Amino acid sequence: MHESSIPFIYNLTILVPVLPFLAFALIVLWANRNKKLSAGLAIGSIALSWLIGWAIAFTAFGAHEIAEHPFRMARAWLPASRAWQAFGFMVDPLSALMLLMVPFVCFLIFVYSYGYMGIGKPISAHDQRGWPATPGHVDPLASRFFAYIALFATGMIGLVLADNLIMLLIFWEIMGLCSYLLIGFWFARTYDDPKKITPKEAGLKAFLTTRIGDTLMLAGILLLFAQIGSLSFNDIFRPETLEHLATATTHLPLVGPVPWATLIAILIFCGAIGKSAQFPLHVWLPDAMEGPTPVSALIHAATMVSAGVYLIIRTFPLMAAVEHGPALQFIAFIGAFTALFSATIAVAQNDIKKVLAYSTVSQLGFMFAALGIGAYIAATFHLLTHSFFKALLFLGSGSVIHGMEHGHHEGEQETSRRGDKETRKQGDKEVSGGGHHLSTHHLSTDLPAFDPQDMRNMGGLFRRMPRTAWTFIIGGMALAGFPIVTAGFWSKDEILADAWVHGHTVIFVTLAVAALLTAFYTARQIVMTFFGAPRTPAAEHASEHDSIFTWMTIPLMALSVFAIGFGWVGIPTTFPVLGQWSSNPFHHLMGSLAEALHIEAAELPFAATPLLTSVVVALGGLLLGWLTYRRVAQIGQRIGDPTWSPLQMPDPLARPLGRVYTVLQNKYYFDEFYGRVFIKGVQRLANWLFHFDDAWVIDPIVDGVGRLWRRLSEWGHVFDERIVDGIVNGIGAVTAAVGSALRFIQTGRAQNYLLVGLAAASVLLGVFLVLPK
Amino acid sequence: MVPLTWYLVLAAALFAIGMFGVLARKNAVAVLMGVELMLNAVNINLLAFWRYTALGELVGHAFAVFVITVAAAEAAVGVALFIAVYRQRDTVNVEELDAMKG
Amino acid sequence: MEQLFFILLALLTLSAALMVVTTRNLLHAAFWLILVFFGIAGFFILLHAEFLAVVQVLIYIGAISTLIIFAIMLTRRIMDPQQPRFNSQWGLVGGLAALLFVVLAAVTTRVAWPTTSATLPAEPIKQLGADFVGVYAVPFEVASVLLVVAMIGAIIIARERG
Amino acid sequence: MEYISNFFVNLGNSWTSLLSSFLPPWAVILINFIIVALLLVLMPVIATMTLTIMERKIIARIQNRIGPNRVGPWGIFQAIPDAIKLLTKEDIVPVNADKPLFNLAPLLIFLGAALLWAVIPFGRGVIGQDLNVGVLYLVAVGSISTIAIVMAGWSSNNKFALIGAFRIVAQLLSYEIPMVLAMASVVALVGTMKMGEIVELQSIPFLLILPVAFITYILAAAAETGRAPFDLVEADSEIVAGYFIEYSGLKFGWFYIAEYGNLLAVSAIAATLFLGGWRGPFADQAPVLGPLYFGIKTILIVFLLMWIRGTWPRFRIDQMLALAWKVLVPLGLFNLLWVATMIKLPLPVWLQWAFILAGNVLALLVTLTLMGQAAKRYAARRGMVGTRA
Repeated sequence: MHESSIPFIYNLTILVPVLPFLAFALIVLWANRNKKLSAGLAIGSIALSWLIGWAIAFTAFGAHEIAEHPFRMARAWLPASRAWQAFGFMVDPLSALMLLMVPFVCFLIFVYSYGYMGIGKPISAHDQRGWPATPGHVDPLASRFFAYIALFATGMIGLVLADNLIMLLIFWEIMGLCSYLLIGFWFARTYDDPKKITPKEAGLKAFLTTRIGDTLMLAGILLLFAQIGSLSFNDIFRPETLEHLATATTHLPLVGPVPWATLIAILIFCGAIGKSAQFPLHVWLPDAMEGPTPVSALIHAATMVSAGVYLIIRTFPLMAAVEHGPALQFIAFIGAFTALFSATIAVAQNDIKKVLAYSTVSQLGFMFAALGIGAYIAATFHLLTHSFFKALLFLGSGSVIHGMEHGHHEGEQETSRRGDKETRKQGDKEVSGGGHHLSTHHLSTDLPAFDPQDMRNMGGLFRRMPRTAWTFIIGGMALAGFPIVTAGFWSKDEILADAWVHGHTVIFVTLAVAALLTAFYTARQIVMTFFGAPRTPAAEHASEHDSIFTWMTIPLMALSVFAIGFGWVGIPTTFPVLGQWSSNPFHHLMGSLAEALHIEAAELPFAATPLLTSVVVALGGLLLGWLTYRRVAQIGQRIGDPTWSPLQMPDPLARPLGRVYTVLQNKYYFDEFYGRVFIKGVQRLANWLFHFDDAWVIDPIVDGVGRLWRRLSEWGHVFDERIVDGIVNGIGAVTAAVGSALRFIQTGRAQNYLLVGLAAASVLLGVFLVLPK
Repeated sequence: MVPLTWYLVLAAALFAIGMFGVLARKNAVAVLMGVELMLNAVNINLLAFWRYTALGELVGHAFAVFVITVAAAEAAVGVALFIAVYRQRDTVNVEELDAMKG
Repeated sequence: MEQLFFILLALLTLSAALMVVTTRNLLHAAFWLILVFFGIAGFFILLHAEFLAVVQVLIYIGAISTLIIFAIMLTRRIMDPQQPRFNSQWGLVGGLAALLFVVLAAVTTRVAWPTTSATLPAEPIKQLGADFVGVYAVPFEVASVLLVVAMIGAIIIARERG
Repeated sequence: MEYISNFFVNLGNSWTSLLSSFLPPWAVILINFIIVALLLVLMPVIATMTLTIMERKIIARIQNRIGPNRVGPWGIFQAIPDAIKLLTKEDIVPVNADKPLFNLAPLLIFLGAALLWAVIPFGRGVIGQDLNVGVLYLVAVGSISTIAIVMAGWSSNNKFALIGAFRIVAQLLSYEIPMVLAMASVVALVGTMKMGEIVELQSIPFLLILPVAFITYILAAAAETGRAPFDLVEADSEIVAGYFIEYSGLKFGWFYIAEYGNLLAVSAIAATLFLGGWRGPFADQAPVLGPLYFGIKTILIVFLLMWIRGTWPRFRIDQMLALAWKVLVPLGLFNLLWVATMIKLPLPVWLQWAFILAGNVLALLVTLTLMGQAAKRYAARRGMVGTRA
């Protein structure tokens, strides 16, 4: 691209990540006292970023040569051996597509957060820092929240714009930090159930788990740097570099010779496993639900987890450097396995956010599987569509939870208004204890605490919260892949088609089953949440009429538009009937990038089998789910029965699946397994080492050494007094004598010193004159 | 026309005299005067060399200006130091200023 | 004519310089020093460096000498004319200084210095001014910083604390 | 007629050719040098003879007196008996004086006053030596009188003399800076330090372009010459004439002459730098008019300085230094920067000059406003007359 033909808007690229960072800095350093101002700063900055980001993205879509010649702005800043790492940003079709999604979704999430954090509401006197606020009150740390999410947005935007792996890693780690801070945002929160993980622990868990992947990824990056001496994408993706990496091998113990490309690719993919919560590092993500709901949306939809997928898409040429090599197979295996594996877990979860969390893990698995089989464009497409509808679902679930909390609050007040002591006691029992904000007279004894996130406590919310319900259902349909209309259908279908056409039957079947399960648990979730009769007073009193819901539902509506409409940019031209109106711009755009990077990504011929499969699994799964949970939904609230709780209600799947259900409900006991094997193991090792140290080895040695030394020192004392002292004194005396002898030189008079200097200079000059040249 | 060596010998003489002043006088102010003499000797050399060997460019001029600048700074700081020392020790006799004596 | 003038001026300057380092009365030494400065300004004129001659008068006589005289006046209580002029090492120093002069003179007279055929620049001052903001911009700025630092430092050092 | 119209230059030329007819060239140069030197040395003397009577008359007028009125018509020959009186007075040297310096000081101060005239153009071609560092030369020579005064103050072995010397060092060094800045803005404007060329290039008097520089220069000049209101150096009521308290007779006369010589010299410099020197109507056609115009302008400045002396009370030392460092130096710096910036603008010359004038006027207004406010605050703090309660 010639210098002069670069559109001006590209020069603003730097602003897109910097603006949220500025907001972060301003909030932290200056605006944090004023919650409204902080929120305004964050939202304003991200809105600007969004506008600039879209301007850049649409400019890029219009210019096809950008795939061949990405726009780069770089400044050398970090010297590393002979090369300088550039502080650089880049715009190419992939970055542009991500720019289309990331700042926009971030913006919507920020707006949503404005409502979610209750900005503009009064501060409650009972609220503690680090606890969720009482409904109808502002969170005491709302400013901090906006600072964190602004920094988070910086991380993600910077990541998608980074033009080298170092920059990418920096922003990657910024996000890691922010996810830690945000998951543990309600750091003071504790639960009655000691088994339940607290936000603080969840944050730590997320941080440490992803760290495993990050460390391996760093190792991969360092190996890459050692091999080719540069980390710029521009340099890495040169065909000759990739060729070199694919052919040069290293000898690994046990494995034998391995091409560098494979090793590096797998190591980098490990980073993605951690960040995108793939098996076996998936355990942190469901627990990350302890964070505030906008955080869940940020982490699970627009940003952090998709960063892993983005990383693999970005470095795809490296992954595919060895044709059908073990790296891709590994990715495909991990992805497909995770997709199925976590879909099964999702089926048995009752927490509305946990279902979505596992669903996210599963969908990310879809994307990895697609990448593993070479469906580069399909994976990107699914990444984007998934971001929209999963953000929608998370934000919707947040809205539901808020509605439930409001309802709980209302119900409580109504109960106390009744004034009947007896009823009140019952009411107490029924609803008390769940709210952390609950005051002293609500003490729960025999029933578990009320959980506004538990789907069993909901039901019938459709009438109470129509806006949330409609948008949530749209998101759910997109997730399930409801045919033709929704975005999820098109992207998922493309992955399946790709797997089918290229003959990856195992992957195809696995993903199809996972898709079926996806539709099933989506139906389950929607039915249990929105249909039927309310099962608790909280659900009965839930509402979305508070002013904060205005802030919260508008982003939902905006996102639901995209959850449907975004799929239409990727309708294959070969699709029957619809294909003739579609130009498939998405494929066109990513295809140009793939071409520039020499990735094979031709448009697929139409195949009926995958289409039929995806229609069948989507509709079938939804139907099955509805049929199974229809009856559960009908069970209404039993007012006046103190012993009844919807939590006692058995799941319809529990009996037919038997033990399997329990296993699923306990997430295959992975947490326990890790706890036993790794954590307990480490603890036991540490304990043993402690004992080893204390009782058997070190202490006796220390004692023995001590005794020996005592003896030695008694002897040494004598030696000291006689000989050492004599020597020391002797040396002292000699030094003093020499010192006083030499003392007269040190007159302290500058002129004497100068004289010496003059004499020396004269002598030197004389020597210089006398000596032959 | 005066030969260049005349200037050089003159400057050498001035330099030697100034150095004598620096090394032999007791009063600090006199020492400072000796330093000024030495700096002036240098300036004579600089300009003489400019005049006789490098007339085209003004290196000698520039250097002499810098020397004068440094001399001014040195005199200012030096005099300030003398006054401070005088206030403290009631003397500016450099022989008595031997706090560094070993 | 010019040589005669040079010799007279040199005699005047050198004898004044000798007076500077030998006079018992410091204030007289300072005024002898002024005479030396005038002599040197004269040499500068002989060397066709009028600008520096004037600068010499302005800075050395106008500023530095004034400062020195000030210092002498401010410390005049110890200016006892009965005190010895020199420290104990003066004999040695005198010998060495004479030796240094001889050596330097011997060196400088033996070297065949290259000569230039260039003519005097038409506008030396203009060129010097341009050089100071061109070729010598950095040294010039450093010198100005030095002056500022020296000024502030001198004020702080000499200020009466109270 | 032709001869008359450029009289001074033609006179010089005929004199030179006359001498050349019977003397070798070096002798001609030598004789001419001596004559010019004598003329220049005479300038302070002439100044003293004329300006004393003028000053006494003007001050008397301001103070509502008559002034000298005995010798000659309206007393204009008063200077002659005064001179005779000085010459016949006893020459006293204090016992503990530093004799060589005591005797040298009056000569030196007179030398300083006389040397100034070497570069002042009286008319086109009527100039001692048009040095290419003329303006700088003026400043440099000015510093000689500092030395002379210190010498006088010190050698007199009198505490009033010493205090006077101390004061004058502070005063002269302080006011040298605004004076140099004012001169430098003129130099920056014309791009040369030759006095002759400055006049040649002064198509309109620089007073009309650089009023701030002119005012600064006049104030600094008054201070440099130690005249009221900056006469702390001699402040009769405080230190009884300061540095020349011990001088009498002819030696005192030298100081006297130097003072008036300096007064005339700074006025001549001001006339040269700011009033167009010898330029005037028809001066180009008849250069003989040049010295006349020059003289008139110089006398006007002298009158201005006398007027200031006659009407302003004396400053206190801190006020005087504050005026230099807090008002004149910043103003001068700004002025110099402004001129330097403006002449680099790609504009026609008249527009540049207009901008410079505008900047000057603005700077002057701002300074006066700030000074007025400061004065009001000061007066209010001291509860002085004229402040509103």
